[in-house]
Amino acid sequence: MSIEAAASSLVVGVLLGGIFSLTALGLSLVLGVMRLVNLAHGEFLVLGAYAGYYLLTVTGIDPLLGLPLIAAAMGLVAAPLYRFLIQPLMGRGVEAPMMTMFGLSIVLQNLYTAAFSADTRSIETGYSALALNLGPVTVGLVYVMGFAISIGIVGLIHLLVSRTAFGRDLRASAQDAGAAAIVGVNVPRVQMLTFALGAACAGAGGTLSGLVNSFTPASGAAYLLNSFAVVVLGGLGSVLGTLLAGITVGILQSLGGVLFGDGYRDLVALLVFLAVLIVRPQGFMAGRG
Amino acid sequence: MARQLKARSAGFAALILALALLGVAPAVLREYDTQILLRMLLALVLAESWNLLAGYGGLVSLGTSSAVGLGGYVLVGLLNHSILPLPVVILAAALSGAVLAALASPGLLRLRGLYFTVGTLALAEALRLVMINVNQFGGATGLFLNRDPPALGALVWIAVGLLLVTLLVMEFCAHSGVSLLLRAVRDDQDVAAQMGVRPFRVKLAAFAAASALMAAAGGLQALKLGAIEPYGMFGLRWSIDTLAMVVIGGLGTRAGPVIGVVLVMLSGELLADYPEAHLALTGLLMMLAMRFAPRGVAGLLAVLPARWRARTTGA
Amino acid sequence: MAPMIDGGDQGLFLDRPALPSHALIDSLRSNNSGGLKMRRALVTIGLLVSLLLAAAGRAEEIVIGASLPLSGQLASFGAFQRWGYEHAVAEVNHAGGIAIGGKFLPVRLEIRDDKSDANISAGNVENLISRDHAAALLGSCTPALVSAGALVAERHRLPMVTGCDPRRAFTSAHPWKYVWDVFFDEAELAAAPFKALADAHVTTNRKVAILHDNGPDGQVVGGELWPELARTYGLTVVVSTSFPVDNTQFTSIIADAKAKGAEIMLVDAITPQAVAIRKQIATAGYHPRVLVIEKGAEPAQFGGGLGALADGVMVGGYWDSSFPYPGARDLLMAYERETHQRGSQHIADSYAATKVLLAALATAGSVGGEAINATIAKTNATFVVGPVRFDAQHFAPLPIVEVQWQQGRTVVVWPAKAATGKLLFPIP
Amino acid sequence: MSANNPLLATHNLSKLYGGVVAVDKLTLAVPRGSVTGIIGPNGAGKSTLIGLLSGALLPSGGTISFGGRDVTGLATSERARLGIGRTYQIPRPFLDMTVEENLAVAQWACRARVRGASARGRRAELLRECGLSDVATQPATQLPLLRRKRLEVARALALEPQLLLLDEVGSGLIDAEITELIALIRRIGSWGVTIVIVEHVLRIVRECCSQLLVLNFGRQLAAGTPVEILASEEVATVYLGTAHSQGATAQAPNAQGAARLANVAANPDALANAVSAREPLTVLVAHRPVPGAPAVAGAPLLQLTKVSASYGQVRALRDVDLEVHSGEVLALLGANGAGKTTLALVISGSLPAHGRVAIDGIVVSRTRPGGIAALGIAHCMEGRRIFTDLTVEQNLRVAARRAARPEVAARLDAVYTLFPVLAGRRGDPGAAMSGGQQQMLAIGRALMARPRLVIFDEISLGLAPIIIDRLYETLALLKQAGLAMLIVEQDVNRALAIADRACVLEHGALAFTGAARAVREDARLRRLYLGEAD
Repeated sequence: MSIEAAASSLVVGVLLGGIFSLTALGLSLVLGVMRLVNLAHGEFLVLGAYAGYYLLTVTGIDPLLGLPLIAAAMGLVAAPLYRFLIQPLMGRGVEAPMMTMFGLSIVLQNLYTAAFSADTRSIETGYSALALNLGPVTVGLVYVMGFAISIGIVGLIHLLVSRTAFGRDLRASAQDAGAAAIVGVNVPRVQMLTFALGAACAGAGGTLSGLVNSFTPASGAAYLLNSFAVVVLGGLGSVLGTLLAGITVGILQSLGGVLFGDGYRDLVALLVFLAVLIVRPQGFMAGRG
Repeated sequence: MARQLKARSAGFAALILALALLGVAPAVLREYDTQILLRMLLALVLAESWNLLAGYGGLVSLGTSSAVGLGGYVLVGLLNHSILPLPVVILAAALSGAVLAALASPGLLRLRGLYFTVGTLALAEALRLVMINVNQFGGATGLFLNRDPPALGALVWIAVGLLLVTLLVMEFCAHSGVSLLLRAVRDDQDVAAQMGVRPFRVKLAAFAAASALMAAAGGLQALKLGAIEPYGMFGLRWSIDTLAMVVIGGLGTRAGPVIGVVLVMLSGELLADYPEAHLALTGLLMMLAMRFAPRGVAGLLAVLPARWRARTTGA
Repeated sequence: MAPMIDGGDQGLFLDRPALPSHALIDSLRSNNSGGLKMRRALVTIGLLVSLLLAAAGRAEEIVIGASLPLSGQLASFGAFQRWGYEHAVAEVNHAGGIAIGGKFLPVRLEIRDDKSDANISAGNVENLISRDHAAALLGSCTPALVSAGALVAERHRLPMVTGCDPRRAFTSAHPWKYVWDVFFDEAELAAAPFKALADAHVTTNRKVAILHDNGPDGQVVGGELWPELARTYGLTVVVSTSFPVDNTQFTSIIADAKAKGAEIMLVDAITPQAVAIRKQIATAGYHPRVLVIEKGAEPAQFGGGLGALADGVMVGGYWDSSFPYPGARDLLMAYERETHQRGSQHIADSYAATKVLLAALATAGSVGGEAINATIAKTNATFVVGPVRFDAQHFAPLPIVEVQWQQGRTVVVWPAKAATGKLLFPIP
Repeated sequence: MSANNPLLATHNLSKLYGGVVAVDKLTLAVPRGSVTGIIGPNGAGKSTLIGLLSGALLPSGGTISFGGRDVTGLATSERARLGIGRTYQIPRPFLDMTVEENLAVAQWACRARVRGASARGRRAELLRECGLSDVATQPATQLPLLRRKRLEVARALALEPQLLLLDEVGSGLIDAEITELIALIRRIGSWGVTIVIVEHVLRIVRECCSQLLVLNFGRQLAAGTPVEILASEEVATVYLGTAHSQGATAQAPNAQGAARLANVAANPDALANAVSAREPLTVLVAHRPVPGAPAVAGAPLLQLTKVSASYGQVRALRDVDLEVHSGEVLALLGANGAGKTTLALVISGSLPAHGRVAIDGIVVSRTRPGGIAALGIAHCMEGRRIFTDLTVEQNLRVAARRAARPEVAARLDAVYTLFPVLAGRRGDPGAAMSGGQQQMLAIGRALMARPRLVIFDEISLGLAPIIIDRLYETLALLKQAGLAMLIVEQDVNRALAIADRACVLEHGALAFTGAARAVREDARLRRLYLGEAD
């Protein structure tokens, strides 16, 4: 494996890592604020990909321009879904909401197969095959755009969480829901909005993933595990932590690809995830609990 | 206590009778029904052992497929490359499941709740990717059994034998002291430790026993197919179907797995032409169970007669 | 005074350690009457299974069963095969059905989706035999799925004719007695691109990169045959790697091939991966002069998915409507008329396999498995894919041609006598 | 209290949570067969000590030896097998089992020592001893509180322990129940089991313990026989707060209160602090109901009629009537577990309750906590509960709901002048603050909502006396600015010094109420806290 080859695939790793941080952000927020494992997160990403695909094929709007539309639509769908499906279960321990999301992921996966057929799809735009030569490294234009947009959105969310009133309410509810309620924060509403925000991020992340590689109704499981690797590495609910972790996972994957062959990319990310999960078993739950 | 003992021995008798009935079935039933029966028996073994793990031990695992896949590969590998008789090979497949559980336990069993669940999912996916990538195990081509699989009737008898072992293990784990330790660790691990229970060992015992039974079932599935490959044997479908059946049937109840298997398999056959609809229905049933019947159909069956009697007698 | 609230739920602010999170499990109350419920449930199993499904009445018709990948990653192949099977059966029924015991019976085709999963393929064939009482079977697509279903047919001693499973992958799976395969030979397929390039006297830097999936045919073509052929044709293999059948990211391998300046790239992958590879070659700014993608580049979805990017990609073919065989052009015309989509060679091998099976049924004049099997063995006729004669290993080879995508269509570029267009070199 | 070979001995045992020292270099010895009581004010480290001894918590330093063997690092399950049993402050039975099965768990876990038939016999015996024979086959969840506590004891005994750790077994029980409990403890003692009792109900300690240890701030304050300890001045001050021991009742509260205010007046910088602080207070304290909110003319600011609530299995409040008028300061007193915190939670809306809770005459029993905060009732919670992830300023801003930007800025300045130390640490995260600073931040946060009434819940918990003095000076200023206050306080003297009226809770019911001065004189107060032997 020559130097240029290794360099280009590492750069691709970083760029993909940027997108991973956006796809994982939704899972991190929901886990951080509500201790809810959204096992349907993978299916939200796949829905984002299909949204981008059909937006382009039906209306011709470029997926990148359509991102805000997709994100908003996903948020609007997610809020009532949370309100009626998950909120009543929130008081009953951890298993009930988790299993419900698991059931939801099965239902969604099969709705996609029925609605969009099982064919492999990828979002094809004019620029999706263009390459950028930056010295020895050549990288797909669509990776760079995906990276830039992801970093932009993650930055926006970071500002929202750290600077705005809603951000304060969100972090207060995450850290001590009881005290936040007493101080006047409408905690159930904050949780619903956080879930919607997470779904919106998943929508945008899904569209970008659909742009950079192909997807099928069954891609949700792989996306979920990838997002989990990022969340566990990056720490619960911390936006910047998720960004750094996303890029790290991207680099690890391309390293795996370079050293062992592309077949081992996902395997490397999984093994890292298992290692971190086992080394810091209570690390994250207690860290924020 | 005597009354309970009598009830249990009657239970055993009925159990043996029912299993004998199932064993004889292939001779009586048409081939298609026997195939359904075999699939149900395998699914029941998986559901019972998962119920032991999650229902009684509180270890909600999404890693069923790793044990099933490993059992399948060990069985086919041994049958192809050794002269060991079938029963010994099935036992070896079961042991491989227990060994997998033991190897994974130092890491996984320290995790609690959600993190254990996600840990098992990641382990199953990692194992699947290894089996796909490593060509020594046949890579994506998989392995072919070098002999014709035994006749359907023989397979049913083996499955009945495996189910008997599973039910005995469950009966032991649900009614003896072991069940106390299991339920103590499930309800409140810290207090259990305070009572002298060693949580890690109890969880390891349940995890190893369940994985062994699942691996044996995986071996039987491989024996039935004659040809195995990683996508099928290590597919996530095993974990999802097993979990769905037990949750719909009744997590942590004795009758849950049986009811769940019958319900999901029957609806599967009725909706054979619309596979997506069947899976979506299973997912929906799971969500409804979680929301309205945490004890599943078994829980409802236990409660309904009482509630119905209450309503009719105006109590 | 209102009754005391049953303080079941804890207030929000207890400072003692939170109760364990297994509240769902807390709400479980297993009681000791489990043994009793257990007995009742087991008895119901015995009843239910026997009542299960009233045996489907044996209507007066011949049932042909087939399990095909209508969903999942092999869906593109499955769709064409289904059309091929249905078209052949429709033709026979239109002509009055098949004479069995003096009576003309219609043929009913029963197709089940195996979702590109070998386990389900085996299960489907079991159901087709025992529930739908199929008299004979047609195969699935790609070696893994075909083998799974064929093993079940073999065990039930029911004849099955299949395509979509190259010789070595087919014969190495099992010494077949009831399963017959009409497809090409990997050795010929592997050699075709080399011969085509040699005949076109193409000059390249003779550096070859080989990428193949680790499926049964990928291992044979990409893992064994291509490296040998490269040596015999004096080409140096600079990159040779395999990847899992469902891999999606190929940036590292492609970057390596580009860095080593391979001008010839040989790929063996199914359609989704073929599309991803071609796209990632473009986004890596890599311009090989020759790009051969076996198996995955053949169906119309490849061209449809990539548009102009597909141009110049070569793929081995075993049929084209321009072939001088009876009904070849009409078959393609029928397909495009009915589906308004571009045809694929998979409509031909599936159609031919069905015709072979139905012809054997007609000559055997009976639905007995052994009789049909014996007549299939004696098949020796020309079908839409050319002459079909089964050898001792139950395999009927189809001739190989090299096809190339040009302006969104596939054109035969080799051998010269069958060519319908000129080889486009180097690829744009 | 030296004994030749104590069953249990600790040497310089300590436990730190971040900056907070829970147990500080504790050395104690528990002779074999003795019954040792451990008492001390809330937050003195009693529960932490039990956690360290039972193995649930790993010590930060020092050693623990049991029967001559070092068990400092030993896992909980191994200590249990050695013979250390414990009960939990809030009972934690195995919910999905019957009472008898709960006991069987310990027997099965330590199978080595107990055989089948004799195990069943032993269980029956233990159940009879603990008065649980009639509920043996009932699921544990259906037991009321006392029986759950008995189950905890029975379950620990099933281990055949040499040492039994009882963690506040008496809290929340009524007198009759306590008498039964004392009899049970005495019987267990007679079997030769060494017992360590951590307790607030001093009657249990007085009647059961052979030796007594008083903890304060994680350190050993005093040790000796119950009679010596309960009579000593030192212990009384720790319990009843500064200068409220037997001899000092003569001093008039006003004099005491006046002395403090005089100190404020005399001390120049305190005076400056006091004068300059008064102006901005008007920004932080509202007098009239929020404009537009419904109000019944003449109705008290806050009125509770026949309010009852329960909390887990504990019947925490029974038919409590309470009123707080605008600008009035009410002290809420009572022993630990009397229901003070529960009452605060009911008022601030985070705990459902029966009966009528009205603000300005309008019933609010069903309103969400946020809604009640909007009506001008702020709750400075027990344990401070500040948001450690947020900075000091962010903590304050969260509480300023729906206030216009200039209004928020004004309130911020007012809080920073009230607590200058917070101004310096504006950007620091909450986690990096000391206990006292966190308490100031919690009070500041409560004031940011410009409340009319603030519930101060145990603000002196675990703080050094000089810091508590400064906090109460601030409260005095807030009182002068017209803020109504409900002070829930362990330190009786401080609360009564600033309060207009006081009411005393006992076992969830209103024991007696009256003007602050009258309540101070009332002999019942001392009995309530120190519990004379009757």
